[in-house]
Amino acid sequence: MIELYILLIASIGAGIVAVEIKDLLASAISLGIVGFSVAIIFILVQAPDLAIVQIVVEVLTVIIFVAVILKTTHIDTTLENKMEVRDYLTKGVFVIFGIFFLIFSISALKELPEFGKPIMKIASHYLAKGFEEIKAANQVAAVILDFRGYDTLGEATVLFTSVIGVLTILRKIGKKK
Amino acid sequence: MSSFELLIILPIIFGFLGYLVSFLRNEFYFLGAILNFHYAVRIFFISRKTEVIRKTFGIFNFGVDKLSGFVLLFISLFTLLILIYSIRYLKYYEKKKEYFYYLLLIGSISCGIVLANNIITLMIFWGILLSLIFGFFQYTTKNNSEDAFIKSIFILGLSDFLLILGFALLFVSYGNIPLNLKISLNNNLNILAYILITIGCFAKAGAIPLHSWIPEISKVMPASTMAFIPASLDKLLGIYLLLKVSYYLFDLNTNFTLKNYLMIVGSITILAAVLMALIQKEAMKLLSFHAVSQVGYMVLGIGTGVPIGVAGSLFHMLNNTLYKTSLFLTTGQVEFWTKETRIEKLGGLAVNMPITFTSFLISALAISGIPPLNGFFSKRMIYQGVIYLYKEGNYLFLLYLLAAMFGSVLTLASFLKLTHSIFLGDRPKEYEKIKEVNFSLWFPSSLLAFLCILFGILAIPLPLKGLIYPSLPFKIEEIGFWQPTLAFILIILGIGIGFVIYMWGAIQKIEKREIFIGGESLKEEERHFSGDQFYSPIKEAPLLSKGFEFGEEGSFDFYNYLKTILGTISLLFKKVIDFILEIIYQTIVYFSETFGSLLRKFQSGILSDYLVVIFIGIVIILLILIL
Amino acid sequence: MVPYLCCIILFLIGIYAILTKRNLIKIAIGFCLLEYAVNLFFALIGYKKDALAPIYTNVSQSKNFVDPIPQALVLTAIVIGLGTTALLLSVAVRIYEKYKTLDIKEIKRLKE
Amino acid sequence: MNYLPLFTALPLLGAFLTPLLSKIWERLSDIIGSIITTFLLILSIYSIFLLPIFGDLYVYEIGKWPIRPIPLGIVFTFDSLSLLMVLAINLLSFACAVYSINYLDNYTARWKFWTLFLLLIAGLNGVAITGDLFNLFVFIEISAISSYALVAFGVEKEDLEASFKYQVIGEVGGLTILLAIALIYAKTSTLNMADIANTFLNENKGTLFWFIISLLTFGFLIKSALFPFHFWLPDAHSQAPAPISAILSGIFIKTLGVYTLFRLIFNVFGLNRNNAPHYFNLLLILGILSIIITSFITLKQENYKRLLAYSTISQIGYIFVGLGLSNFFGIIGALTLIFAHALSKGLLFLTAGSVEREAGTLDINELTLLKKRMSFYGLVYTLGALSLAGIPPFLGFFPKLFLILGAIKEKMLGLAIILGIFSILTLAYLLKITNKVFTNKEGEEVKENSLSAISFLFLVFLIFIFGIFYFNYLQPNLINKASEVVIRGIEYARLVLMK
Repeated sequence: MIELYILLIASIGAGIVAVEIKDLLASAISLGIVGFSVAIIFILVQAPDLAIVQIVVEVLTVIIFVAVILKTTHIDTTLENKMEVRDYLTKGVFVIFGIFFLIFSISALKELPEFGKPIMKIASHYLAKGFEEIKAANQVAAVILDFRGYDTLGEATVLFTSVIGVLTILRKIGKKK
Repeated sequence: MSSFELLIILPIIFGFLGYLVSFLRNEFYFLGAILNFHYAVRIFFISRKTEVIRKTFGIFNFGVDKLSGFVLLFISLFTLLILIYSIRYLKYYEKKKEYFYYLLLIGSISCGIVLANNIITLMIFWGILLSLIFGFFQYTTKNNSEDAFIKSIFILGLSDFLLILGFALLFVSYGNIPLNLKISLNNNLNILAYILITIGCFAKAGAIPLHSWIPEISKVMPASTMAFIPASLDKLLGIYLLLKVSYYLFDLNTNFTLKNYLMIVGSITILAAVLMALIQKEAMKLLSFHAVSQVGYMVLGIGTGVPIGVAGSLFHMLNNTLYKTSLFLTTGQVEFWTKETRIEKLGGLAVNMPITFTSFLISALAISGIPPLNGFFSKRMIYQGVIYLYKEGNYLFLLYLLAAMFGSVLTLASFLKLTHSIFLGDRPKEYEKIKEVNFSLWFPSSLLAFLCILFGILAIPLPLKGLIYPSLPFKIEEIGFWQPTLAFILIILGIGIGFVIYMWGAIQKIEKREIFIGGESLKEEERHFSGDQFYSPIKEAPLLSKGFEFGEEGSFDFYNYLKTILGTISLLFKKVIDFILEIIYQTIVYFSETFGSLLRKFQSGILSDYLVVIFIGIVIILLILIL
Repeated sequence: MVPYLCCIILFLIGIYAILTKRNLIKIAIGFCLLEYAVNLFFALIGYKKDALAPIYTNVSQSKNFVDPIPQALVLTAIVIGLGTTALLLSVAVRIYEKYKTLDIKEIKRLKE
Repeated sequence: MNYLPLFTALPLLGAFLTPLLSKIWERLSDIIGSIITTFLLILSIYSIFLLPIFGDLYVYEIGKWPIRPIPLGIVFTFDSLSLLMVLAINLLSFACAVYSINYLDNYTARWKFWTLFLLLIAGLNGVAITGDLFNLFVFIEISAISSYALVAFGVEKEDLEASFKYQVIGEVGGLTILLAIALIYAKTSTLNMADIANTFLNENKGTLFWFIISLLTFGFLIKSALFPFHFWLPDAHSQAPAPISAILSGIFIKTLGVYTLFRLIFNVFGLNRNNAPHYFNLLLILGILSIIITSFITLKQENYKRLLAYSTISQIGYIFVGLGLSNFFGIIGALTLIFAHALSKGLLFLTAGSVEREAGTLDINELTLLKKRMSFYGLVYTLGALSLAGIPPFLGFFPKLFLILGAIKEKMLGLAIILGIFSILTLAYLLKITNKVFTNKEGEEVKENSLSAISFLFLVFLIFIFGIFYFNYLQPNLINKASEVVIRGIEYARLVLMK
């Protein structure tokens, strides 16, 4: 599984670049790198459906980012400003938060089942039943369309909501004078 | 439907009809009040005949005993009288439809309070009354008067909350109990509940240190509101509840300290408020301070725990509502024509308004405790109760007695001043053509003044044996009636001092000299002397040393010493009491000013600041929950 | 354990961007990183060593599959993430039109 | 009760239909919106009578996937606590929908409003009835995303700013919740809440357990805007259109923050004062802090809606005090307050909308100088304010009473006094508006709009009627049963899985 670790570290590195780089276009591209590494990780962990969706969504996300950056500005001018006391405070709080979060999550993650050995309490029933009852070859499709179909309705609704939301927000005039 | 529901519901329904139908408005309102009175009389007579009647509707439980029957009768009577009065008095008032509706609602809900027979019912009706009073105040304020309004809401709301908290304590430990269990005041929780409830009663009735809303609103409310809320209704309710809680729900005689607590509050109220009243220059405010001072007697009487004292205090409550309402109403009558309540601007109206003057004078004499008017009897009974404490070995009684008697003297003094400056003395020229007010205006106050005389002359057969004694849960022993007691002597002494002071004032008035201002002689009509300067030196004498200066001017006579001492005490009270009062209110204002503005800085508009606080929050949550 | 921890680190990078960056687009990028981190974490949970993707290729195949449920959930979560990112960015564009800046510290008309 | 999915399906249907039908005639969206909210209201009232027949718990298995022996599909669990929330949501959303019909004349793009409004309602109803953890998250996101868009509905400078800040903070909360759900799934390998509860029952409560609880608490406290996570609320709630402010303040934060926390903490994780005193003390302290601090801030507010928004935070503080006390009285107080605050704060925000329409401003100082009389709004506002401050006979009195009783029961007299004093302070700052905006005005009387009058009178009627019949009807039939659900705690799992 060495490639998994490489990809994880690559995505972390690309993430840092995306956050810290001054050119916003470059940072959107770095974000794309993170997204694609995530997609490849999905393939590595035997989730091809996820990888496909992730790639589609990633392309869309990058396109949206690029569109927004082109519409606004592509240099992060805020990085040029001098550090104020407030910024040091923010960084300090982040460091404190990060340390505690890491410590607690390490000790919490130890109590999880080991990586690569999921419990699969419900899932084993799905796998046992899935093919016979639903006649679906793809079990993920069976889950999203049948067992947990309501979530998929919710997913579609979220997408619909955000489309309407974006349309609402992009109106030029909201209030009648 | 029995009288119980009809008593409460009919005024609400007729009031609503009146609110809707404009051309029959006064008739509907009047009908509502009359019906309320009718059923109150019926319930009163029922309560005379039988022991206790109860009616239950769900969790609501109403009951009437002899005490509540009698209070109910008077609440309803006052609602009716003040409605009659205000229909004329507020004829040109803009928002009178709301005003009258609120008036009727308050009347009927107060009946509900008196009829309430368990904790929940009482709490709910008490709260409804609070909200109605807020509404009422909103519709009756004269002009933009935010401070007085907010302050009165604050004090009333806070104390009513404490009252409800007190009942809530009882609810937690005893459940929804009826109000006549005579729980003994031995454990701490009960004592706490009792104290919290008394705080509510004090604020309603207006005892120090929760009195200040009454003088405060007196500046901005019309006379009819003052006569209705602080003078009659809240006295009846506050003292009724105090009595009910002290001798029916709890048994005050089981706790010696609490008795003294009540008596101390009572004594301080008597003295401090009357001292404040002495230096007022505005008739309404002066009256409102007296309204506070008289509460002291009632609280003192209830605190004695002696049957005669408690009976006296109940009688005093009745008397006080009679004459104090009458005083507010007559002052309102004067204001109706003159549009003026500042004492210095008034004078000599006795000739113009004889009926008003007579009612005012009778009520003023009654409040000062002059025999044979009713105020004398009730105060005397309270004195007797206080003196009786001697037998129980409570030697503080002397202090209470002195406070009460001194208060009585000063009441007389201040009413001489008021009577003189409004109705006697020089009449300003512009008031020469003033006529007597309309029947519907003078009728209520005259009726009340008549009741003052009636209850004074026929005190024993009528009010005492008819109303007061049966209402109380103890057997009242008569302590000799015309015995020359210490009390009587002191009363005479009081009249004497009052008379001396009056004469002093009268001499000042007669003495007329030419006045030169800037070398010119003042015209006769500009030389208007008024009684308001009687006690003004008291106000100007903040400290004893300062008082001696006055003493020098007046060659160290007795009166000036008195003035100086009074000045010091009154200043002390003004400073200390006002300080205590304001301190809660001001602290919160201060906190919201400084602390609040500091906190508002946190809402800086910058997202990263918000996120910083939020992430500090999660770090704290993690630390608390995991470690 | 280590892959999980990498997800947590990615999560922290996202938090870092949201917390300390002043540019609206950087904040949106931070959100994307947060979403990736959580999605990745979810997907890793379902991974089973030496198992196949949960797709039947023939009937007699052995049933040693990875957990399909997290995959289904992540599918939903990815789409939800896209929706929120799009909405956030559209607001950012409008803010740029109105305020002529992307600096979050300049955008402080609402305070106290 | 197999109509249960309709609670979300009806508004979703409406939301999908609105864009299509409004192309024919724009006003059709008003009709769809109001008809659907009316139907939802009827359904939720009908459920009050139907639920006891099913033994106060109805489990709906979506797609007929059985819950026994192992919960394969998503289930809706509808018990008395959900009923209380659904009732509050639909009562308020009905009033707001009726109110919006005329109010929307001020805005463009009527159909977008209605679509988002119905999505918001669908999300809220879904949160209240779902019995599946991930489904809960999906519904939270639906309602949250539609609320982000609705806050910015006016697309003015301030609206966008408020919406952005709200989104950033809200999504941090949302993603934390998702992370916690992932951890829960990794640990239990199930998503059904009852099943999770059963699994956790037998586990020892180590770091992972508390880590999950902290993440969830963090997320839900952000959603419920408790101090110190409240910063987004004054901006978002004061900038949204009035009916949306009413829903956000009245029911949104309580469904997404408080109800979910109630459900997860008590029913799923089985915490109570005995086994986790520090957790409840934490909530109690945060509740007290939010009451105190926001009351002080509120006193100096000069903007009508901002003042109301801040007051919401302190009322949330009251709810959390009840949650933190977590004894019988405290829970009853908190649940009643959820209900009472929904109605009265909704009412107050709706009056704000009408005042803004008449006056064109919400600055209290400018409103003081306004030469218009709005006595009807004034009356309605004052009634709502009295209820909110806890003056009987209105509904708002009882929660305050029960919270005080709860504090006394826990022997915290100081807390009882704080609750009371700040309740009076609530009255003081709310009546500041009455005094400055509505009373003692000259000028012409504003003419009343019949539809908004209907929604005002509807809410006033509810506040009054529920107040009068609190002990006779509301408490025994709704609140007590809902509090039983909370107090029974982990018993919930057994009941759901037995159905």
